[in-house]
Amino acid sequence: MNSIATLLAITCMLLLGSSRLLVSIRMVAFQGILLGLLPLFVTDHIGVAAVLLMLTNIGLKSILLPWLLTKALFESGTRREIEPFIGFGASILAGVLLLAVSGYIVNRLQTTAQISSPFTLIAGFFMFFSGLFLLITRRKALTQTLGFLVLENGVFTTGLSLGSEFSVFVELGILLDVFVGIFLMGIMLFHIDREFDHIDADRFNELSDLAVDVGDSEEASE
Amino acid sequence: MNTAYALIILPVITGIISLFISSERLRRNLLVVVAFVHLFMSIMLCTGAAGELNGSWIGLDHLGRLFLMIVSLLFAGSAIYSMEYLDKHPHFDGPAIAGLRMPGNSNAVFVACMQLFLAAMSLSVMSTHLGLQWIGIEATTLASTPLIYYHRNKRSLEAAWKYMILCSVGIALALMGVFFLAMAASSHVQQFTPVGLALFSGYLKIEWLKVAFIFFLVGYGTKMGLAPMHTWLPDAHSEAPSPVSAMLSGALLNCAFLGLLRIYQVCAAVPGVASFASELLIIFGLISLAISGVFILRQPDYKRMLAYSSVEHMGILALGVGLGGSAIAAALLHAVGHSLVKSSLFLLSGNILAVYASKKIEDIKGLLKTMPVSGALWLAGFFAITGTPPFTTFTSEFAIVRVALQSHSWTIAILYLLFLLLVFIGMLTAFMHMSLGKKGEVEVDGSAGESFWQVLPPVVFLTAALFLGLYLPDFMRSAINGAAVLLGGKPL
Amino acid sequence: MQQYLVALIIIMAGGVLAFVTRKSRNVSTFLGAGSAILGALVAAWPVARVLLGRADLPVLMLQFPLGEATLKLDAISAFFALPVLCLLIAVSLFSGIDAGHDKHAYDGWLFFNMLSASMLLLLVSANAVLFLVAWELMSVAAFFTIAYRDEIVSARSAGWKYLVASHIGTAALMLLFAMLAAQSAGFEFSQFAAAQLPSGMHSVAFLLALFGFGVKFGLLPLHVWLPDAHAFADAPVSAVLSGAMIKMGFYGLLRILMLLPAPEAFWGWILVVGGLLTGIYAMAMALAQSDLKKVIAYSSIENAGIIMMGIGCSLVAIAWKQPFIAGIAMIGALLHILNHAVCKGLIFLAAGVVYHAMGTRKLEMMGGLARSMPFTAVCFSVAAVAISGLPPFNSFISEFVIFTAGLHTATIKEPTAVLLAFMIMSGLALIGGLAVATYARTFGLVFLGAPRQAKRREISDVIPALRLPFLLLLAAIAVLTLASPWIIKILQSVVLVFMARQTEFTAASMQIESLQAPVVIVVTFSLALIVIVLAAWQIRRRFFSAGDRSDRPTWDCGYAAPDARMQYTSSSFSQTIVDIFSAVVRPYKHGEKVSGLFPQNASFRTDAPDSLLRYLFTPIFSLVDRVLLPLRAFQHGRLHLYICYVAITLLVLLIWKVVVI
Amino acid sequence: MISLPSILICLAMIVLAPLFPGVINKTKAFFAGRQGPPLLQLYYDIIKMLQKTSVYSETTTVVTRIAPFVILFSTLAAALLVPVAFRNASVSFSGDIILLAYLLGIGRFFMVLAALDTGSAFEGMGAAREVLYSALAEPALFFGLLVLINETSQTSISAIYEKLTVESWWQNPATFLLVAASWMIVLLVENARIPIDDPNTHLELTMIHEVMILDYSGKDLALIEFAGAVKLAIFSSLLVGLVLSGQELALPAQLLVYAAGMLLVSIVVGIVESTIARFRLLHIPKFIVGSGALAIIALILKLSGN
Repeated sequence: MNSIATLLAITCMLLLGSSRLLVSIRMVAFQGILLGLLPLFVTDHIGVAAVLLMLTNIGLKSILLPWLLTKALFESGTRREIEPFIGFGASILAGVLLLAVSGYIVNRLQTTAQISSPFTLIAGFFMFFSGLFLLITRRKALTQTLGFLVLENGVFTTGLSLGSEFSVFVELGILLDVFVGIFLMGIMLFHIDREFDHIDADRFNELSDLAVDVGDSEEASE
Repeated sequence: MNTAYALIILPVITGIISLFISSERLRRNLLVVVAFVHLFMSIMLCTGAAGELNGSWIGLDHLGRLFLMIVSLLFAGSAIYSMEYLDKHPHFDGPAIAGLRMPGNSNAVFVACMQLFLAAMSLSVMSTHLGLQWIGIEATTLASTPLIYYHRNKRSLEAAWKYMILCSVGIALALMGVFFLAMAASSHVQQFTPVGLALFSGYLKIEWLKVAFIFFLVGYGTKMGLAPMHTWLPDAHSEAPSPVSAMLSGALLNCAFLGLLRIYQVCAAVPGVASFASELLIIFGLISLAISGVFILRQPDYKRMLAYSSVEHMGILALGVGLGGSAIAAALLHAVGHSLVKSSLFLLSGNILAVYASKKIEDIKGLLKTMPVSGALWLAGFFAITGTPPFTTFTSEFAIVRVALQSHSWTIAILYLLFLLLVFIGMLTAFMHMSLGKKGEVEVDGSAGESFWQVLPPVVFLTAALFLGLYLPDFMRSAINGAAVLLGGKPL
Repeated sequence: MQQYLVALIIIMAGGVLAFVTRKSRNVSTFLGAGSAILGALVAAWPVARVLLGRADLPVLMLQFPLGEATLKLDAISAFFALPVLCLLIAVSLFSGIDAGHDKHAYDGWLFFNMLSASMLLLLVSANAVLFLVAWELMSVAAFFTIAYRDEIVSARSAGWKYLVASHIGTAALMLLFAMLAAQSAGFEFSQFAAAQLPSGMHSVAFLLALFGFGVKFGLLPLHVWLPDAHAFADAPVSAVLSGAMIKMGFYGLLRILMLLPAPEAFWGWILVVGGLLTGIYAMAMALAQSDLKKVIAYSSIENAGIIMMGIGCSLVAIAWKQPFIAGIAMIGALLHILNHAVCKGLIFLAAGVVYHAMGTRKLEMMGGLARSMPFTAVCFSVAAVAISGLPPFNSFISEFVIFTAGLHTATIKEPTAVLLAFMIMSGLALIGGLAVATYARTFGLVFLGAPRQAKRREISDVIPALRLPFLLLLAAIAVLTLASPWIIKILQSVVLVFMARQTEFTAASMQIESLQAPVVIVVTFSLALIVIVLAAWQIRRRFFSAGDRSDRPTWDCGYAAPDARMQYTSSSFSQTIVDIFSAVVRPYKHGEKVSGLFPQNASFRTDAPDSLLRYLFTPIFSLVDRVLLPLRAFQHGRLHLYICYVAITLLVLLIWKVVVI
Repeated sequence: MISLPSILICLAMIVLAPLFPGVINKTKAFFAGRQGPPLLQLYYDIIKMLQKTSVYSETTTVVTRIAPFVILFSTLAAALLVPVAFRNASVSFSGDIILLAYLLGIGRFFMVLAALDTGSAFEGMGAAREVLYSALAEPALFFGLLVLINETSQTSISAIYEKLTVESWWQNPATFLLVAASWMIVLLVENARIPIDDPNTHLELTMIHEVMILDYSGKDLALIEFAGAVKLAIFSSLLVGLVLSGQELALPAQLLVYAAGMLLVSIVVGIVESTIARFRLLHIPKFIVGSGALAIIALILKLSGN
């Protein structure tokens, strides 16, 4: 299962490094599959519920969502992430740094409590961080969606590796929420593309409080 | 018990149904009917007519009661209001929207999402299991995003996108927090509920609990609109249709607040962590107050101003809870008062927007002359929201100052009053400019925004706020005090 | 007590009904004014009984969200109810009748009655929460009465200024009451009195109270809202604001002092010095004003200054264990509160009549009104003489009492005592002298001389019915003058109630009798002066006026064609004095210098905005503005950075709270 | 409280009041080496004017008519409050001097109103100056009073003078000299004498008191002039009471000393008027404030004394 964790980490690295959106989507899809498989390794006893969970997970995260996003991608006609706030090389370096940080954190945590699978936990943290990183540094709304998905995966992985498992009911609910969230984002991508005919999230700044009218100030300073 | 489930299931079903209803009229009536059925049932629940319930999944303690009542009541108000609101096609500001008519189905989406929204909020309020609560709160985000995007224009889309992303990220953090909490809870803990955790507070791992609390604070804090994570709030509240803004500000923020309270409930039970949590809450409360003060001063857009005032009041809530003691009860009372007043203000802003077709404060003059009822309510709402006696907001704010001084933290009290003053001056300037004065050069007919159904909810809410300021009914007193005790505070 | 509450309800209900029926002007006027008068009369009975010590009314409890609230009418409350009721009757009568025949008259009954009712409620509330509720109701109602003519920008900005100022004050009061409540079991005043504050806290409490209430009674520099508010509000409103609402500030201060233990000496000193500065500053400003109602408004501040000096002197005397001085100083202050209320009501109503007749408040445009409106002129002159603290009218008596306190302080062979006496006497003398100048100027320029502008319309005196309220107030002045020895006796009991907690003074130790005798003589002199002068004048008119003629122009040193516009104007009259105070009063001078043998026709006008507003508050506000504006960049609309905020917050918290543990 | 003999003496003082301006003029004439007007000139004027009819300006109102009486009677009432001939004043009580000052004040108030009533530029000018100077002079009077009160710990002017003895002068002469000086200045100010004001200049622009009554004539003018004389007498006898002390003398001796004192004051005023030139208007306020300063110095001396 450590191999899975490693793979997860590598996908994140590639995500950070890749400029082509299609590749990124594929990566995320692949992550979905890995994530679906992960529970089987974490929990020793595999019930029907677990399998069910796994199937839905894979189904949603690695088939449905990627398909939707790809569609949105082609709709918008953008192929690659152009000049992110932090370049790809730098991003990979940052990724390495984040990996180190996650490692450090897990190291500290181990002092307070025994952790079933520290390696996965590291991967989880790393995915979490790199998701945040993508959200912050990438211009395209699509990439942000991906970033969010990675973030969620990270949280999920962390949850798994902390061994904090709730009943299937809750797990399913969480999964559903995430799915619908991403789905909505996908839908909105279409709308964004239609309204703005671009999907550059950083060009959304019509709503801000930079503009101030000086009208009232007279009354105030009277 | 079944009533409780019904509260959640019913809106979901009707919501999905209303997607497929072709008749506009029927759909809206359904909305109102559902709203009132929901209100009726929740009253039954809260008065205990439907029996006490404290399951490990769904339950209703004093906190839940309080917030469920708020949600249900506000929803009923907004539902009534939206009946007419959906009829109007207010031509909105900005060229992007000129001559835009909403596609017919958007109303269906609106109605459906409203009901799903209600369901989600009810879930988040009534779920005792923290994971379940997380699901509920995330669901509220999902259900409300289409509502914010109701107007189908650039601005609303941008607002919706920001809302979606930021809140999702926040919520993800909260989920992280849930996992950490689960980690903190050792195997002794049978049920993953605040009470269950508090029972075994001795066994909780303090380190993990603290980390969990931080994640909850940042996560649910984002959703609740605590500065500096509040940035989505003004956009969403100002772009959403008014009944939705009312719900967002009046009910949704409270749901997120409740999420925070639940973890605080756990922390309060653990000696070392309680002070830690309180400190953080106080800090964030003060930051929110300061930020809102900065942005309310010279704010050109009145809906944004109201949004920032929501940030301010969330700050007050956090501060009150952080101060502990009877301030917790005061904060809860304040939550009620704020919901009533703020929702009515947002509804009124809808009326104004419908008449003046502008969100700019400077475009609006002489409300009292053009639309007497709304204008008067608008001013009354101003005095209520700034905590002027005898409105209930004053009672809570005053009680909070008292507690602050009881714990000899003069700096907190003085800063608190200073920021309130800042907010007051900012809002006063705006509200005076809007309400008083001549009609203004643009000729408008106020009757457009003055229909009975659009004035009724604000009237009711503001009257309630006034009444609560003068007299606190026993069931509310008991609910608030009970909730306060749950959170380790003293009764009012 | 119930009766008192009934009065409140009557007034409030009347206001609401008047608002409901505002479509039909007469009905609403009748309801509003009628209810106000009726309520005042109903409330007068319990007030009188308490004041005369006939009855100790039972307290009344009210259920509040923060515990029970007590309603209690004690001597202090009853005393402060007097100006309110007196003005309420006269003013409602005035504006009721006025609104009857003049459709421009004030008719905002809802807020007028709300203002009155809330003041009466304030007086009986013995609970912090209830007190604040009443206080804010009063402030808000006052705001609406001030901004009643809200289509006028200046009225709006006056309202804005007022509400901001009053809210700042309220913030201080919230802090004060919260502090007291924090130390005691609940929000009841009785509990406050029982509470044990740390010693330093008392002074903090006093200072907070001084600040909070000072905003209302116009303590320098918190008075800045006052001139505009009084100037731009309608005359009846200004009468009530200046006559009654300002006094509520003093009531609050005294009430708080009653809750605290024996005052420190320096509290009194602060009040004395503050009063001195306030009074002199206000008079200097008043002389520079060219707006009739602003002059009167500033004179309100000046009188507040005198009252402050009285109270301050009394506090110092309490600290020095000087029962007699403490007693008479406080009596003088209270008496002055009453006198000023009545005179201010009268003069504001008269000013309102003038304003309505002339259509302007500019002194420069008035003159010679005594011919066209003799009755108003008489009322105004009486009020003017009274307010400037001259015999033979009531305000002189109260000032005389405070003076006496000063004299007696001087007999103490202590440098500090002499200093106190010095401040009080020089202050009263200087303020009095300036007041004489102010009111001589005002009355002279408005009513005397020749009209300064060509008559735009036919100016007529008040209609006969409208004389009634004026006569009422004149009667009140007469009563306050003649009955003052007796009133002083009553006030002594009030003062004893006030000092009951802090001191062990008794009526015996206060020996007020030694004050009464002089007052009797003063009253006699005043009465005699009035009678003799009038008699002599009549005799002269009847028997010795043969051959008198009044058909010649004023002697203008040989100048052939004197003209009304050559008269001394208000600004030129006050210039000599204003120049002395040029340090504080900075009038704007617009206009070009006249030069050359045959100068072109030049224009000149001055106006004096409040210096403290100009040089203190405006800079502060704009500074805050300038500091805060850049911070708005925080909300720049870039989603990435918003997420960054969240991430950073999270990291900071984790590092601060977890890693560093 | 009320003493009949003092009333009689007071009446005498009032009747003789017009004499003192005569004395002043004689003194000035002496210094100018002229013969000067007769001693009783003011009496002649008053009597003559009383027989004449009055002419009022057409702009004037009843204020002009009534003002002379207010001025006269308030001054007379004030006269009842001053100690005469080292005895208690006709009416004496705690704080009587306050009433005295304010009675003069009401008179001044009406004179100013009367001036404004004529609507003339000059009289308004005079009025403006009058109110300013008196507003400044009144505190100076009270400062001196404070010294005396603190010395004698009495609050009625009569009682103060009763306690005030030669010994107290000897104890701290500087103090009392300063007070006397400051009151002297107050006297000059209140009675519109040189160097403050020039009763008989020709240029209305420079006048203060005289210009205010420019439009008065006949009987009214007579009353005002008389009131002016009485006012002078009042202040003189205040000074006399302060400087000389004859409480222990017998009544005739008291009367003699008192009369001498009054004459002396008038002569001093005359000397001042004939030696000092009239100040420029700008300097007058400083001068008056200076008189207050003298009293304050006296006060400080006094306090450092005990």
